[in-house]
Amino acid sequence: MASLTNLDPATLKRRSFIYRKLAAAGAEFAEVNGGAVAMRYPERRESEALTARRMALADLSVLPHGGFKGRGTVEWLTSQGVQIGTDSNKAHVQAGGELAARLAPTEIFLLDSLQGTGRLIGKLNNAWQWAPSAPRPQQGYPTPRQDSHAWFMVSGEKSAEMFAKICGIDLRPRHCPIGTIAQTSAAKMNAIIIRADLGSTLAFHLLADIASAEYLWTCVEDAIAEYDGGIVGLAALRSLQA
Amino acid sequence: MLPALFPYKLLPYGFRRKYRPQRFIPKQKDLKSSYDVVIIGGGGHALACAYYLARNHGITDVCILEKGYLAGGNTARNTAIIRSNYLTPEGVRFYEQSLKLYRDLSQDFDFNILYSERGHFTLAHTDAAVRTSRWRAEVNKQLGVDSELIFPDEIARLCPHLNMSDHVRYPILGALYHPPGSIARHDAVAWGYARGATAMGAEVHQQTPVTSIIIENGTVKGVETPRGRVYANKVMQAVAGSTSVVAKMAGFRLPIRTIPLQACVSVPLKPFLDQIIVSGSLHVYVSQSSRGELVMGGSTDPYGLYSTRSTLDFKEGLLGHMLELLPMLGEVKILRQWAGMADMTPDFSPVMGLTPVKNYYIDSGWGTWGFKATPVCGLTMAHTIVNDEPHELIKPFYLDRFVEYAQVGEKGAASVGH
Amino acid sequence: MAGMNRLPAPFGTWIDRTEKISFTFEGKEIEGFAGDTIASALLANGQTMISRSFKYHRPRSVLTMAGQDSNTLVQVGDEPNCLADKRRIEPGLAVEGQNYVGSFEDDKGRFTELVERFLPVGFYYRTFHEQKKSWKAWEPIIRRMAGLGKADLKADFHHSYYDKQYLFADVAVIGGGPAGMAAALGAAEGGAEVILVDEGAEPGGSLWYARFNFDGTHGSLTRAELAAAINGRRNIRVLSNAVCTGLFADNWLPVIKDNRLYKLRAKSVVVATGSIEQPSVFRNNDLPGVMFASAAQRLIRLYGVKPGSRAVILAANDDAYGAALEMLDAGIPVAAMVDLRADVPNTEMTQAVRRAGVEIIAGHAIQEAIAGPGKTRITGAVAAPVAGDGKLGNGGRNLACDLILMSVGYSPAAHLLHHAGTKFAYDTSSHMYRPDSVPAHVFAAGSVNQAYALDAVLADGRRAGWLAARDAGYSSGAEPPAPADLGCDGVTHPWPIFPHDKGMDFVDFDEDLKYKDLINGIADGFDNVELLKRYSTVGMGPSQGKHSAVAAVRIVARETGESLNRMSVTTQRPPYTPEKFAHMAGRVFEPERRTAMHHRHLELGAQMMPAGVWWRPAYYGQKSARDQAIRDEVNAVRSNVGLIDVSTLGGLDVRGPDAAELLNRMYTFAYAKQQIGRCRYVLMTDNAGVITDDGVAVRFHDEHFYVTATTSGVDAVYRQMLWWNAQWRLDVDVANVTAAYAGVNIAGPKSREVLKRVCEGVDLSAQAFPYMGAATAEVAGIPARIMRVGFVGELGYEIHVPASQGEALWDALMAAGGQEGISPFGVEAQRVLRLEKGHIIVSQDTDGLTSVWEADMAWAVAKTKPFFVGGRSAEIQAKKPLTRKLVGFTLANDGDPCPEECHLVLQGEEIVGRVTSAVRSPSLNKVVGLAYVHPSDGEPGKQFEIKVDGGRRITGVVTKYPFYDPDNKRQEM
Amino acid sequence: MKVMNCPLNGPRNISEFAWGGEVKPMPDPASLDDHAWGDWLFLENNEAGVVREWWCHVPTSFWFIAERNTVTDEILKTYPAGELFKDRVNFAAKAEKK
Repeated sequence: MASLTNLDPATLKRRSFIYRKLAAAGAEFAEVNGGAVAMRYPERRESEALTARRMALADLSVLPHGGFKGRGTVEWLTSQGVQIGTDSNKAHVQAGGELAARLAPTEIFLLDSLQGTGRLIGKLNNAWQWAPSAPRPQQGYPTPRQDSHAWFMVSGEKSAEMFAKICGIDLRPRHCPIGTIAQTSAAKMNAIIIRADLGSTLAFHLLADIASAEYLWTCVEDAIAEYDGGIVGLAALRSLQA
Repeated sequence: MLPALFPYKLLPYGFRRKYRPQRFIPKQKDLKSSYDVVIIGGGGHALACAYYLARNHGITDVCILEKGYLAGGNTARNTAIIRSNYLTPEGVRFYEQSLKLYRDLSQDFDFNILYSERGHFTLAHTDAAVRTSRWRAEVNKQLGVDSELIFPDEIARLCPHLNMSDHVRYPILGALYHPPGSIARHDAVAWGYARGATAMGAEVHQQTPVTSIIIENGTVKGVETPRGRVYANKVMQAVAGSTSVVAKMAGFRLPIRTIPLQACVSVPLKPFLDQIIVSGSLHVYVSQSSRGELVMGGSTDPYGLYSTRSTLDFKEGLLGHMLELLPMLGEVKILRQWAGMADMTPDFSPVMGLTPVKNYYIDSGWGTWGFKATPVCGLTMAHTIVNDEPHELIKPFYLDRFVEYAQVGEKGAASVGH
Repeated sequence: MAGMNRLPAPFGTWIDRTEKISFTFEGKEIEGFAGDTIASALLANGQTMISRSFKYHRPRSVLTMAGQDSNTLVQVGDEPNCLADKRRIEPGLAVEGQNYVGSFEDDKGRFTELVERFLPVGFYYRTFHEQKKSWKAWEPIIRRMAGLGKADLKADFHHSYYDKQYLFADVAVIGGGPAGMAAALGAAEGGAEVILVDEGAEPGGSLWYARFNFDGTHGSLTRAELAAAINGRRNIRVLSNAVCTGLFADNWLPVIKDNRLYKLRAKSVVVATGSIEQPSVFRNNDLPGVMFASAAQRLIRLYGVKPGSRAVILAANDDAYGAALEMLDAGIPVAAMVDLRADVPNTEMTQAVRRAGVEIIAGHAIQEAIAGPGKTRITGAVAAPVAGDGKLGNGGRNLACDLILMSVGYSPAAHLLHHAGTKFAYDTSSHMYRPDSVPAHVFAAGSVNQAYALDAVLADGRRAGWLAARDAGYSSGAEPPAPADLGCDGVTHPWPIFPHDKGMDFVDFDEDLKYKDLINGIADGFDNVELLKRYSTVGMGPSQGKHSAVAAVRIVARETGESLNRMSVTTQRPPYTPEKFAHMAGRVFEPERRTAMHHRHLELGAQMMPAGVWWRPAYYGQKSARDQAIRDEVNAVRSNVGLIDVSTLGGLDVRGPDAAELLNRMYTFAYAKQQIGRCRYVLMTDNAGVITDDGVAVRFHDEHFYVTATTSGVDAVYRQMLWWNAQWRLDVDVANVTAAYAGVNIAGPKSREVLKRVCEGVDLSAQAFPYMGAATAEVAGIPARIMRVGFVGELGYEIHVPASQGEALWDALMAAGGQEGISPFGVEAQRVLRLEKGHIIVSQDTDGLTSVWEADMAWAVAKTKPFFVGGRSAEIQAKKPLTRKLVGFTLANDGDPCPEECHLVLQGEEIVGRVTSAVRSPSLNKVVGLAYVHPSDGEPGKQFEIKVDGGRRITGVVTKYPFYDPDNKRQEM
Repeated sequence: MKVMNCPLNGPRNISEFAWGGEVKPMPDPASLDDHAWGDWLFLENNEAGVVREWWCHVPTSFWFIAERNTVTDEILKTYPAGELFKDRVNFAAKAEKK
C-alpha cells in the first residue's frame, strides 16, 4: 500500500530500523532529532487516540534517548540536576518530562519526553568530558543508548494482558506501579519495560536491541491483534498526555 | 513367512496348559561377606561388566549392588539410540566396537533386544555445522565407519517428511548420514545381560545401596551396605548420575558435573518415521519406537542438578523446534516426559579405567551417550578389572588426561548428544 | 431428536437441544446437539463401538466419559488419538476410528485374538532373533501393527494458530468439583486472587451428575449455591473447559484451554482433582456396554443419553446405588445389583433401591460379561458368589443386560501431587493411597485427599482454600477445622479382581493386558512394579495407568507377599493428559538480528546467510552465479575498492583507570604501553589455554579502549570480562556496544580516494594515518570511529558509526565510490581475501582444544606479563611436545582439486590433522589453505598427504603465510 | 520453572539466568605446581547438597552468587558477588622478570 508520506525517512541520517514497515503501514512522518518519526496514519478509519487507549504500538526509536554508567554516574548526573531515586529498577520523571531510569546502582537510561526536544540529553552529552589528567574524578561514562536500543511504546488498557503473551513479568497495574522498570526477556529477547502511563491510559516503554527491532515489532503486532490493537503515531500518544 | 523364520519358540506357550516362567532376575540371595568383584551400580554397564567377567574371564564370584531396582537409572531413561559416527578416532573406535557387539546381542542372549537399524541423520543448519559434519564423516570413513555428508536433495529423498524449505530460521544445509545408526529396546539390553550374568553365577542385589567404601593404605578392601559389610578383591563403580558422590566415598574427585537430561514420548502413532533425526542447532532429536511412539529429546538442562524432575520449559523448547523440522505434527500429543542424570565431562569423552585407589575401577563420564556404550564398557571394564590394566580401547579415556592436557575432544559430535 | 437414545429434559444439562449439529463418523452422517461430545452423540445414535483396542483390536466404547481412558480414542481430521468423550462436536467434523486393518466394522486385526495364547507377555523378546534375517523379516510386520492414530503427513505445514499467555494468581485451585469450588471460596474470602481451573463446561464436577441423596436434589442445590457464591466474588477467575496438565517447580502450572497454553504462576496451589473410578477385573470387562457407574451418570445427566436399555450394576459402595436410582429415573430397568459385599449396609440409597424393587445379589461378583455378535455389545452378565479374595464359587447366574456399570472403588487423581513430589501412603482401612507428605505451598482437598462424604469434601475444600490463602499471605478469621469423618471407608473394595480361566480379563485396557500377563511377568522375575511395568508395559499406554496402576500394585503385592504399605504405585509423570505439540510450541519466538544496512543488501540482490543470530550478505548475485560473484568481489577489492558490512562484529567499550590492566588480564598480548590512536591485535584464551576469540583493541584515550570481538563470540567475551572482574574488582567499566555501532570496511587500493571525499576532520594520508592507526572523525557528517585494519590485506579503513545512521553511511560511501564503481562484497569474498592473507578465523581454523602453540601464534603471547587468563595453562602446554601444528599450505601439484574444509591430513593411515580452510585463490591463481599437520611436517617446504573426496590422496606443501603480499606492502600503502 | 531471586532485579523465572558453576576462587597460578593447577582447573566437587554458585541474570549481564541445594533444587539465598569478593586482586610480577 503506497504511503502518503510527506517526508521520506531515507532523506535523513538517523533512521529507525523499521521505517520501511511504518511507511508501508501508511505513516506520515515528521522530523525529530535528525530522524523521521511516524506522527500519524492518515488512512486509519478509527481515531488513533481511541486505538491508543485500547491497545496500540508506536515506534519512538528516533526520539532522543541515552544513558550513563560506571562508578560516579549517579553522583555526576545529580550534580547536573537530574532527579534520580535511590532504588534500582525505578524511573523518575524530570522537570522537562524526560525519564531517568535507574537500571542499576551505577547505570542510568535516559528517555526524552514525547516532545523529543533533546534538551536534557543533549546538555548532558555535551557536559560529559574526560578530565584532563589522572587521577580522574568518578563521573561514569556515556552509553550509546540512542543506537543500542529501539524504543517502542505500548499503550492501552489491554497492554498488561498483551505483555503477558510475550513476557513473564506480572505487569498488571496493581502489581506494577508507575515508574516500575522490568529488565527481562520479551519474546525471547532482552528487553527493558518501563511503566509510564499517558494521562490516565496505561502505557509502557519497550526498549530492546535495535538490531532485532523488526523481529520484535512483528511479535508485538501479532500479540496486539487479539485485542483489536493497532499501530499509532506519536501524535496520538501526545494527545493522551495532554 | 519362510518356515525357517517361523517363531517356533512361541508354540509351547500356546500348547502348554501352564505357563513355564524363565526368571530373568533370580530371587535375591543373602549377601555374602566377600566376593571376587563388587560392582557398585546395577545398570546396563554394571550388568554388562558382570556378564563379560564371567563369559570372557571365567570370573563369576561377582556381586552387583543396586540401590534401587535393576537398571532403573539412566538405563531405563535413555532414548535407546546406537551409533558410532563420532568425531575423534578414539571415540569412533570405541563406539564402533560397541555397535558391533550390539548387532549380535540378541543371538548372544538368545533374547530379542529388538535391535533395529534405522539410519541416523545429524542435520546441519550452519556452515560451521556442515564443516563439523564433514570432519566427522572423514574421520568415520578413514576408520571404516559407514558415514557420509549429504546435501538437501538427498536428505529430502531419504527423509521425505522433513521441512526442507529455506524460508525458515534454520534451513537445512546438509546432514551427516550414518546408515548403521540404530535403536534397541533399552531395558531388554539390561535384562539380557542380567540373565546371562546371573546364569553364570553373578549375584544381583537390588535395594542395596553402598554407604561407604573401605580403603586400607590406598587399596580398596570392600564396601559397607545396610545389609552388612562386603569384602572384595576388586571394586568397580558404574553409577552414572551419582558418579561424583560414590567417587567421593572412595576419596577422589572427577572432572564431572551432574546435569539432568530430559526426554519425552508422544502418544503412539502409526509408524511413518523410520529414521533417527538429530539437529544440533535446533537441539532436538527424534525417532519412532516399535510401539509407534515418537521418542524425543534435546540437549542437557541449563544447570546442574541431582534430580530426575521434569520441566515444562524443556517441552516448550523441544516442540517449538520439532515443529520447524516436522511441521505436520502440530496436532500430535505428548504422552509422557521424564529425566535422567548425565555425567558431563569437559571434553565430552568418558572417564574410565584405573583410579587413584588400587583395585578400584571407574566407568563414568558418559554424558548423554551411556546406552550406546553399554556392551563395549562391559567388555573393556571386565578386561581392565581382570588385568588391572586399561583395555586398549579405553586408554585414551584415563582420568589424568585432563591435568596432562591430553583431552579427547568429542564435543563436536555432541550436537544434542544423540 | 438427535439420536434414538436421547432422554428428555431435564436430562442433558450440557446440551442445547435447539442447536442440532451433524458430523460424520467413519463416513456415516451423525446428528447431535451443541454441547455433545463425539462419544455422547455416537451413543445417542446407537453407535456402540467407538474404537479398536491396541493389540487384539477388540471393540471398545465409553468407559469414563471423562477423558481419563483410551477406549474412545478417535481420529479427528489431522488430529490423531483424540478423546471422543471430551471433544465437543462441531458441524462437519470428520471423525474416524483408529488402528484397524480393512474396515472399522470388519477389522482383520481382530484375528490376533485367535493366536493370543501364543503371544505371552513380552513375546517379542522371546523369538524372531534366532537368525539375524528372521528379525529383519518380522520387524516390519510387527512394526506395522504398532501405533494408534495417524499423523496427517499431508497436513498443511502451517498448522492452526496456537499461542501462550502467562497468568498470575495468589491461589490456584485445580479442579472445579465441590472441593475445588469450596477451596476457591475459602481462599477468596481472605482476599487472595484466585484462579479456578476446571475441565468441565461449568464448575460442579460430580455435583452435576452424582447422587448425594436418594432423589438427587442435594447435589444440584449445593452446586447452585457454590456457583452463586463464586460468581459473587470479583477475586475469583474461573477457567472452564481448561485442563491443568502438570505441577512444576515453584507452582508453575501449564493450563490448556482452546488453542492457548497458559503458564500459571501461583503462590500456592490447591489440588482438588478428585478421584478416578477403578474397574473390576472379569472376563470381557473391556467390551462396549461395560462402563463405570459415573460414566453412565454423566451420559444421562450431562448429555441426556441412555447408556443402555437394561443394566446390571456391580457394586461395592453406596455410589452404585445412587447410579441405580439414576437409571430408574431415566427409565432404564436395573436387572440386579451384584454387590461384592456379603452384607449390604442399610443406607438411604440402598433402602431406596430396595424400595424400588431392584434385586440385590449380595456377596457376588461379575465373573463374565457375555459378548454379543462381533463383541460390539454385550448381552448379559454372569454373577457368581465370591468365595474369598479373587475366587468365585459355583452357581453363577446369568443376567440379561446390555449394560454393566462398575462401582467398586476409586483411586485419587493424584497426578499433580505426584509431579510436585508428594509421598503417598496406602491406607489399610480405605484401601486407597492417600497423600502423606504434601510439599510446601501445595494443598490437597476433596477425594484426592480421601474426603468422600459431601460435607467432608466441602469442609476439606474450604479449609484447604483458607490454608492456601494464608500461605500466600492472606488470612481472615479462624482456621477452619478439618472434617471429622472423611467418609472414605467402604467406598473402595480391596480386591475387585476376578481372573477367568478363559482369560480376556483385562487389567490394562490400553495395552490389552490380561490378569495372567501380569502374573507371568512377575514369575519371570519382574517382581517389582517398576520392572513389571517395563516388561509387561502395564500403565504405559495412552491413559498412563489411570485404571491399571493400582490393580498392578495389588497383584504384585499379593504375588510377592509384600505389604501394600511398603509399596507405591509407579511414579506418575507429566503430563496428566496428553498435550498437543502445537500447544507446547505456541508462537515460536526466534529472535534474529539485522544490521542497519540489511535492506540495502537485499536491494543489491545479496544472498543472506545466518551468522549466529545475525544475517549477513554471503555474496551479491544469483545463487546460480555464486562462484563468479565471489571471484568478482575479490577482484574488486584487490584491484579497485570494495565495501563490506561489518556491523555484526562485536564491540566493547572498556573504560576506566584499569582499562589497560583488564585487557592485559583478558588477552594474551600486552596493552599497558599501547599508544592512543593505535590498534593492536587481541587474542583470548580460556583458563585451559584454549583459543576462544580474537579481534582488535583500539586505544582512543588513556582510559578508553574500544575492543572488537567475533560476531558469535562477543556476548561470551563480554560476560567473561564481567565475571572475572566481579572477582578482581578492577576500576573499569565494560559496555557491550555491538548493536550500537554499524560498521563497514572500505578496502582496496582506491579506498583512500573514496573515503577522502566524505571524510572530514582527519588526514588520511599514509604518514598521518598509518596502518593500524585509528581516529575519531566525521564521515558524511556522521560521527565515526575509523580504524585502519586490514583483515583482507589491502589498504582499508574500518568505519564504525552509530547504528541508526548506518544506512546513511552506507548510502554515502556507495555514492562516493560511484565513479570507481565501488563494489559491495560479502562474507564469502571476505573469507577468501583473509585466507589469501593467512588470517585465521577462530572456531574454523581453531577448535575446542586449540592452544596458542598449536595455532603457531606464540607471537601473540606476551611472555612477561604477571598474568592472563589461560597463561598458566599455556605454560604447561608449552612444556609438552606438540601433537599438531597449524600451517599454511599450497598443493604440490596444482592440477589437484582444492581440498574441502575438514578433509583429513594423514601419515600413512593415521589421522594427524585436517584442512581447516582452503580455496583456489583468485588473486594468486593457486590453492592456498590452512591445515593442522604433524609437527614433524610443520616447517615450510615439508610435504604432507591430504585425503580428498573419493579417498584420493593429494600432496600439500607447507608454505609460509601470508600467501598474498607477504611483506604487507599493499595494506600499508 | 524455578523462580530465582536476582539481587538486582528481584524474583524471576530461572530461564532468565545463566549458570556459572560452583564458586571456586582461583588460587595464585604462580604458586601452584602444574598438577595442582590442573586439579584446581578441571576437578569438580560436584557436591550433592548445598553449593555456592555463580549465576548471571542475562538481560542485565549481572553476575551474582546463589546458594542452592543440588538435590532438591531449593535456592536458599542469593547475594551480590561483592559480598564474597571484596578486594582488588593483584598478581605478582613474574620471577624471571626480576
